[in-house]
Amino acid sequence: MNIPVDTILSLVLLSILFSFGSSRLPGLIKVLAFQGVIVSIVPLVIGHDLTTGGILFTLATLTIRGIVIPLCIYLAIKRVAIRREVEPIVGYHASLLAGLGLIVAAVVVSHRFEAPSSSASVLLLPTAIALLVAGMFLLMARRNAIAMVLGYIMMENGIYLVGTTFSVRALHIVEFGILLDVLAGVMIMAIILQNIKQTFDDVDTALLRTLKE
Amino acid sequence: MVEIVFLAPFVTGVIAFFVPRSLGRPLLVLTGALHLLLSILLWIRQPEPLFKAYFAVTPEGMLSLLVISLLFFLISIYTVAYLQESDIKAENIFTGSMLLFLSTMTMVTLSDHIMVMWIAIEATTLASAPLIYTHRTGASLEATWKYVLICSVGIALALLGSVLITISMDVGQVDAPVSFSALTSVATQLDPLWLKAGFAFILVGYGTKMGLAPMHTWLPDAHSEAPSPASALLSGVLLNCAYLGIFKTNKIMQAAGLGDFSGMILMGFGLVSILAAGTFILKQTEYKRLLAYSSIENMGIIAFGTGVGGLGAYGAMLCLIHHSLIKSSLFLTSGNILLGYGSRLIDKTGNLVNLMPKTFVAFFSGFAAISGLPPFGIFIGELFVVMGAFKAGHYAGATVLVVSLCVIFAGFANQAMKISFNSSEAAISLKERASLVLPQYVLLATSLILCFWIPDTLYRTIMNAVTSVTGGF
Amino acid sequence: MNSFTLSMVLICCGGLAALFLWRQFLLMKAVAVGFIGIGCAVGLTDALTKLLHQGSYAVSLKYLNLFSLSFQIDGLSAFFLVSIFLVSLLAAVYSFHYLNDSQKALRTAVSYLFFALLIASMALVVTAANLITFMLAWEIMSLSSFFLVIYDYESADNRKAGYLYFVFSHVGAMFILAAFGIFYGNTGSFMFADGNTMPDSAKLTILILTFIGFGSKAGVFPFHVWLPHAHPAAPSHISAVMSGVMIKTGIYGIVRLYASLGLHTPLFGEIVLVAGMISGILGVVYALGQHDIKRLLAYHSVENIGIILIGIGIGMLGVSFGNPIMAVLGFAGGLLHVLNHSIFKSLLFMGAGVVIQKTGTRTIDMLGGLLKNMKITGITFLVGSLAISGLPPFNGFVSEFFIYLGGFRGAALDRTAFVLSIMAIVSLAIIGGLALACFTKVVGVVFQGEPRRPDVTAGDEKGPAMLLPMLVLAGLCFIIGVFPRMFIYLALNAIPVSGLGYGRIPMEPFMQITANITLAATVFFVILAGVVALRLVFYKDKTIGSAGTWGCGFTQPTPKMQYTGTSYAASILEFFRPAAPLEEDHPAISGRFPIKTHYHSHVHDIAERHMVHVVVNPVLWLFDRLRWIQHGDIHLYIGYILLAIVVLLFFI
Amino acid sequence: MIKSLMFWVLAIFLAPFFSALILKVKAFFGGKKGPPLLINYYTLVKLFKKGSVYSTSTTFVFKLGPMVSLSSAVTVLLFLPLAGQAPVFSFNGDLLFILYLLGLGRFFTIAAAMDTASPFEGMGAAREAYFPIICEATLFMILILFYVLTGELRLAAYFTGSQPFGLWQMAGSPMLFVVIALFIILLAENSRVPVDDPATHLELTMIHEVMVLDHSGPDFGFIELGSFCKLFFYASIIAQLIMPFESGYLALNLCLFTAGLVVVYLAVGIMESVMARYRMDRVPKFLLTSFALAFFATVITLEFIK
Repeated sequence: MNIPVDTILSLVLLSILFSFGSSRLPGLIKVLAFQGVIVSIVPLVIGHDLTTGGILFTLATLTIRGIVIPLCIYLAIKRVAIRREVEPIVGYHASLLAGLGLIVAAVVVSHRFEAPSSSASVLLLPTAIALLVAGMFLLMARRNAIAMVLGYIMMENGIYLVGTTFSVRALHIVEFGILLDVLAGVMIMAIILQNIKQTFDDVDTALLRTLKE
Repeated sequence: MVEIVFLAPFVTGVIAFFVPRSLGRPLLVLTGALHLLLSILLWIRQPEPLFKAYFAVTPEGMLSLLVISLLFFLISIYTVAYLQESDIKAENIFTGSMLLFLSTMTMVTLSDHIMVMWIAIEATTLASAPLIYTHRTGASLEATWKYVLICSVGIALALLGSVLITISMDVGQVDAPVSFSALTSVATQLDPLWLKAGFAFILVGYGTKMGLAPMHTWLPDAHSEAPSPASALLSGVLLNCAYLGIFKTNKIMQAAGLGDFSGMILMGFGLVSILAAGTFILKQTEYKRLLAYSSIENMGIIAFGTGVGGLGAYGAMLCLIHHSLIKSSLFLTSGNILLGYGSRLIDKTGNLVNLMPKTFVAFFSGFAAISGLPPFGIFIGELFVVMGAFKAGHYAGATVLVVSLCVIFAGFANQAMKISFNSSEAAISLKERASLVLPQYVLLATSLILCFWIPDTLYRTIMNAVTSVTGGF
Repeated sequence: MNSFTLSMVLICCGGLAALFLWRQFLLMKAVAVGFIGIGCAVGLTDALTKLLHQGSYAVSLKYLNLFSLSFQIDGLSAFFLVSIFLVSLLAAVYSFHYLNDSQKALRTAVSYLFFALLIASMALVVTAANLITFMLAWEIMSLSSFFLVIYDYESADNRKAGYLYFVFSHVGAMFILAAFGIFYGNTGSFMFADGNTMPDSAKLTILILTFIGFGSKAGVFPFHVWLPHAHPAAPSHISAVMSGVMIKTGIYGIVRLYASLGLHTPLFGEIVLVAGMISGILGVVYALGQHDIKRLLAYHSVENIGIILIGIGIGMLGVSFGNPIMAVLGFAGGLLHVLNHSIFKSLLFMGAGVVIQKTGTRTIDMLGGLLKNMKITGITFLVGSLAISGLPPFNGFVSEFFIYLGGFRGAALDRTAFVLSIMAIVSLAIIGGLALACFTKVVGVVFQGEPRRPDVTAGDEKGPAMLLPMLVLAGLCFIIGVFPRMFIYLALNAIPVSGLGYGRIPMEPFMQITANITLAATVFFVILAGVVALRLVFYKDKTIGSAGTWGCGFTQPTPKMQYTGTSYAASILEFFRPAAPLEEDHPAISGRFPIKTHYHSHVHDIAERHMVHVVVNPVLWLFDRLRWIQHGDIHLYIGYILLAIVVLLFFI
Repeated sequence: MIKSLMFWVLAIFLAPFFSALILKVKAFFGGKKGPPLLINYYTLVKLFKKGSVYSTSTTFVFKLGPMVSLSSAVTVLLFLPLAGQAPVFSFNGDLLFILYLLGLGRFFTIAAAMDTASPFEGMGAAREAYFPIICEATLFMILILFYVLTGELRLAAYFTGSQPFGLWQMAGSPMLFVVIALFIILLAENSRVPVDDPATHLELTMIHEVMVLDHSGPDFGFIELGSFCKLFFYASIIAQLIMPFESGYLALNLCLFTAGLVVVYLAVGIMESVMARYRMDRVPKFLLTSFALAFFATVITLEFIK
């Protein structure tokens, strides 16, 4: 039992619930930023490879995940003055219940896999899975395009959690490439968001249902 | 010095963003030619890469690379003519993204490190997104949005899958570079549970990109909204790149003795894709979407063949090559039709045989080729896939395959005949310049020749690629 | 280069040359016809020699570094080659004057290209010795014939016909492909020759699957739906080739598979026999109901395929019940009927082509009295009709005679064979009678009596290139009918390879049969000559008057009052109504001053009806139900991805 | 051989005589004196003396019809054994040839009828094309029976040789059905009452007679002679079935045979006198009964044999 890690991870789980509950975009973004920061410091706390390179990389991650990405999305909102609701398909209370449910489910599922470095923490794998599924949940349950992008970011956080902490042999250059990819992805999504806003002067994806069959 | 092959188009691509169209178009063609030259050199010399940890020259990679550069060269020639006919705002972005797209795809074919492969494939998504949004319409925007989001989500899962595979190394206490080649050699020591999980995620992830149902949903929108040269690239090459990732992972599974598991899953997804394609081909109203769904169908056949293994895998490889050649030619042809009739609806077209005879030849032989009729290569590919399936004893699967092939043919033939022979009042302004039809002819001719004679080196390369998944014919 | 390859090369050259020369219409036609004709002639002589001096000739090319395209000409192949090259040769000659619309020069050139491809691929189909080669040739054959069917794509009917044909041939090919897959899966070899090394269950499955596949090409009921649409659509010389020989490749496939698998269970023979009877009878019944002369002929192809299958089925039963003579009689009859049908059916289609070209209509009931201006066409058509009705002294009778003899042999066997043989014999008799009725209708309505429409008459029958082939074919009908010895010999040479395991067949008894036929025919001719002489004597210096037909007291007869083909066939169709539902559109006359009324009748093909109701609609319905999965909502799409993952995780 | 040829000639010449019997019987039933027994010869001679008038609609087929039908009928007689005497020609399967040769004759009769462009003749032609289909089926059924019994497909084999009675021995009572079936066919094929009434005067109701309306002179003579021969052919088959006796002596056989013939012709005559013609749409049912009889006979017998 590794107190600091588990406290941090439980914070992450909490952030999931917050994100499900929050009805306003700025709040959601703040939650995501917070989540990004925590997720990126986990490796340090678990504390394998405390090399300079590792630390540098962690800082880079922290800046990108915790600051750059949320910031650029926040700016995107500012720029195009989008209405601030996340326009839920599934209501907030239902979402919260679903969040609790999927956390439990994640714990159950994680028991099927015996994690190699479960020495690090028992909560690690469940949290990762929970983040992943929660991200997809946001993607499915929010009509607002920006909320969907945020869901995608949450997924990425989950994967990052799995990656950096489980696999020992992470080459930083490679991970950095991944990070850049994610960043570029979010950038492009932000651009598309602005275009959507200009074209439909709304980011409600209900408008994006013309192409079918 | 392998890396130059994808660095060169990267550089020119970046340049292309900042040059006027007068320079951009020749740059496109020149890069295409240069790339073709480089990859042929690569084929002959088989040099060592600089960063061995990340890149390697594998037979399957070489195959895809050759196909890519041939296609891109021809498509670039067509593109120039196409751009003259149609007006595209911000053409430099289009050209630049084409080149970047090329470079990222080349990177996919050469990458050997799992993560690098992932980076490259994600990069292809980002590079091709602007291509789909070229027309700046609401529909194209929607298509782009779906493309980027769905593919990103899918590929995120692929990333997770790659991570899981590295975990399987940790669990199995294997110490080897995280590259496909290395993993294949030590596959037996990997922990099967995590490996399976990894394969599952990678299949779904790259499968999203490859257009396997039910993750195919972005494909028809993107292909129909993108300008035809881009669609040709997407359908002819991008799907192969995604398939490459699955293929290599499947190699690991085979080596790890989990071939049955992966084969079953591949066959399942293959059949589902074929059925899904059939569903929408039957009553399709737009010809570009029709072609897109037919790509899904062919990807399904390829996945099925790979899952079958043996003769089936060989057939799948043939299908892969020929599908790239033929489908890209079909998309270029659809570009002509769009320029001629000015509508993507099948009902608005008709009497192609008289109005655009040259295009008709390309179109109808393309249709015959894609539906597996000789003398084009997909025929032999499908033949081998079916026979291999029966050889491997997958009677049920093969039956479903054959039946759905019948249905799809019925649907496709109906639409193709409407376009070609139905009476139409449309007035065609387009003049069929050589550069608007020759690329298609060359592609079809290549497929025709490859149906009867495969150069020995090519054959050996295919065999090397397949042998790992081959239980002997 | 052996002469077979030479003929292939010549034929293909003809096709390509046409494409390059299309600007000079006449030259193009001459060159194409010349090359194709010479090629066919070379191939014909080659096949004949190979058939006469038995022995198999094999050649194999390397294919895709790993496989091989191998060809083999044994008795069976040679026999089919004979009819293929013969008919194609004459059809090529015929086409020279038939395709005379210089407005469509390019289209004509293209049609010559595909015509050449069709001939070549047919020849390759019957010589293919392994699965890959066979599929390759088979598909090329379907594709090229498809292009020939939609030669006149301007009319929607022809487009529909082409589509039907395209789909049917592809689906059939898929059945064959599946069967070949099982073949390869069980033997691990692509060669037909290795067929007998697999379990009987697999063999039976293969035989049945291929029977469906080949049957859909040959036009076996109920897979014949495409045939009556496609054959009228194509130009007549193409119809002649398609109906005369192309559909026979299906028969070849059945026999070849039977031979290579060597599975002698009675079941398959029974299936073939029953299928033969059904297509035979229904084919001719539907033919009776047709108003379009080419559709009528097309349905007769279904009927004759039925007769051929009856013959082959009797042969198969003979094999499986260990009765060599019955087997040989059945196979010989069936194979000879393949040749005969290819001769008289192409003759009839050519005749119909001349009629259509000169009168501009295909509707039987609009024609009449053509014999007066079209002597040669009329006489040759009459000969063809007699032959297809199986009447002596023409060739149709010979093959049916052999089949009958085989059938009677079977009637002497025990239960199943006995019952089936009885059915076979009786259905053959019925088919013969119906065919006679049908062709008396065609000859009587089209060529005899008075023109039913003043505007639809034939001025002349110019075009020697069209008349010559018909004369040749008519001559062949007669020669085979009177002197069948040679041709039975050919058929017997084709049999031994069909896996009967009898080795060399003693010729003498069968030659005796042919001698009898010759004898009977000669006797008949002697007596006919006597009667003719008698007639001459009686009419010696007598007054020969001439007047209008006696109207039985009716004073104002008009040509419109003649008996039409529809009414001619009505009573017979009434007898078969359950199998051939008749739909009539005839508003009753009412009121004091009745308006002009009309009568349209259409005989429905139950196979076509049920194909739509049982196969097509359910499939469409099923797939329509599934279309919602792609309904444009991205949230759902992401749901699919999650779903896929979850489902997969269960398999881990 | 020579004897057989003589028999053949005899048959041709006697055929008209027997047909006259029918007329006599009808006259008798009608309480009339009736025409002389040689009436048919007078008619033929008269016809052969005349010239002809041809319709302008007709072609050479019209002239060909009578000749072909006559020669087919005459040729058929060549294969027919008479009074236990071997026929001129006989080979395995000659019965098939015979049936199809009669078919040839029918084809040309129909063609000649269609040649005249007369609606009535077309009507007759349609019927002539329709009814024999069922008759052929019946005949082939009977043929199967005979073949399985004797193992022979030669007409001669059934009625000549030491055992003409063989059929009855082997088949027994079912042979009665065969005889009846054959009789029905005789009526249909030779267009007698109740299938067709040669004496009627309403063209709408005719089959054979209406088809030859336009023929005149020697052509018509040929047709008449041909139909006499045809009738004679069927009649003699039935006659040899009902009189299956083979005494060693030719004269005796001849008498028996003639007696049989007379019986058959009388039966036809009586039939014509006591029955009315069926409505056209009833005829197929009538013919189907013959088929049923033959089928029944065949199956029964073969079941007993096997």
